[in-house]
Amino acid sequence: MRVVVRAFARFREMAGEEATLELPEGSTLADLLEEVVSSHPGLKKALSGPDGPIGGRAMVLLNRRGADPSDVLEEGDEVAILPPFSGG
Amino acid sequence: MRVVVRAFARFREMAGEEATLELPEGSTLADLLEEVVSSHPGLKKALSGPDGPIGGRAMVLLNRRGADPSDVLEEGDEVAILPPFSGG
Amino acid sequence: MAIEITDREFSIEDLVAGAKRPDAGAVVAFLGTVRDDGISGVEVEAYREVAEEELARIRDEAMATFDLKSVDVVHRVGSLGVGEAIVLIVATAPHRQAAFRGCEFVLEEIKRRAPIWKKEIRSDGGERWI
Amino acid sequence: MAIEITDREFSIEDLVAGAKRPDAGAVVAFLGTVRDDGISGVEVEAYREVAEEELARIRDEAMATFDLKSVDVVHRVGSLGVGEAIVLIVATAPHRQAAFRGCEFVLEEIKRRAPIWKKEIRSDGGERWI
Repeated sequence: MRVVVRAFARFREMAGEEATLELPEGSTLADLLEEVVSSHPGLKKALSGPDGPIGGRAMVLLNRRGADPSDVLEEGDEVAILPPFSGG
Repeated sequence: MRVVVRAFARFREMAGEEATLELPEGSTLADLLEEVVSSHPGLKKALSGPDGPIGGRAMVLLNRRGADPSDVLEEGDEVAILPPFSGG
Repeated sequence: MAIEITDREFSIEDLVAGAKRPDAGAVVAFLGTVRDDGISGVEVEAYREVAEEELARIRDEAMATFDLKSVDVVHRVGSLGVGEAIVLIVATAPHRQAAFRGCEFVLEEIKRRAPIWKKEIRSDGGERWI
Repeated sequence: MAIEITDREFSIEDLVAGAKRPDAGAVVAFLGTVRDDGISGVEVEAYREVAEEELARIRDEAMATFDLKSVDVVHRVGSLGVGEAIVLIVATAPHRQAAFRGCEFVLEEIKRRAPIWKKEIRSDGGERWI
């Protein structure tokens, strides 16, 4: 299945604005993030928390909503990785 | 000597916008206010406090500054009587 | 920095543009308008000379108390219909908290200390000083 | 009530005029501008679809929490020079305290929750995400 990964701000500059990843059926959000980090090691520190691939200072959204590392992905999902906000 | 009395808002509607009063030399602000109140009894309640002719809800200014009932007036002084403010 | 009591309409855009400072990223504006409480409008009266002095003192106190870069106040006098502007206060500061606090301080002090009065004109023609 | 993320300039006057309500006498506007911290400007980026949803949620929360009659938010994206507007928030209420509190709430929540980012462009050409 194919999943779209979007990155913003400093993450966009590190990983590109958008990429389509081909993943095996049943892959979880954690699997996807591990693949992203292995391609872009610079993201590891920001994305990883003490317990795994989510929990760092970054926010990860799945289809524009909050998500859990164990969430199982589906064809066409959109995953977004967001550094801490600084708007306003 | 002549002293100008100005009144604003509801006091203006009761006593007129401006009047020039002729007073004996040595007259105090209290003397002037007693004269104003005797001509316009409707002002008595607003102007008078428990201790005399100033101290009610109204503010009295002498030459645009705070004043005391015992202040001695001089030729050309401007006394203003102001109801509680409601601007802004 | 303008302190003005006026019987004319004013431009919010112009006042905000004039209040911008390169070292101040936060602008807070308060606009008070005539609220429709079953009235057709208000009449605003001021002891103009004293009110202008007092507004300038309030501005100076706000500048000294908060970290503000500018304060502008325009207060209308005369007959105003429902929805029309009565007062505009614009405060600029490097930081948003100072701009909010400074703007609100100026408004509260104007209400407390500036010799300005409003009379409501009811739709049935009745009048009431407020 | 407008919620807008835009790469175009906007008119404060039009937004404030559109925010006026006959039953609301208090309008508080916050304007955030690019402050000169030795920079030539900022670039603003947003996850637009999510940011617009979040801004609308913040507006709805503000309306439910404070006694507000309207909330408008316009946030710029793209390249902005020193002094240019980044964000405008306009809150109207029957009473001034609600307008101040509501406007400030919306600003704080935008900073905390809206996926928007700023990059400072220094005068020497250096860049820094903030």
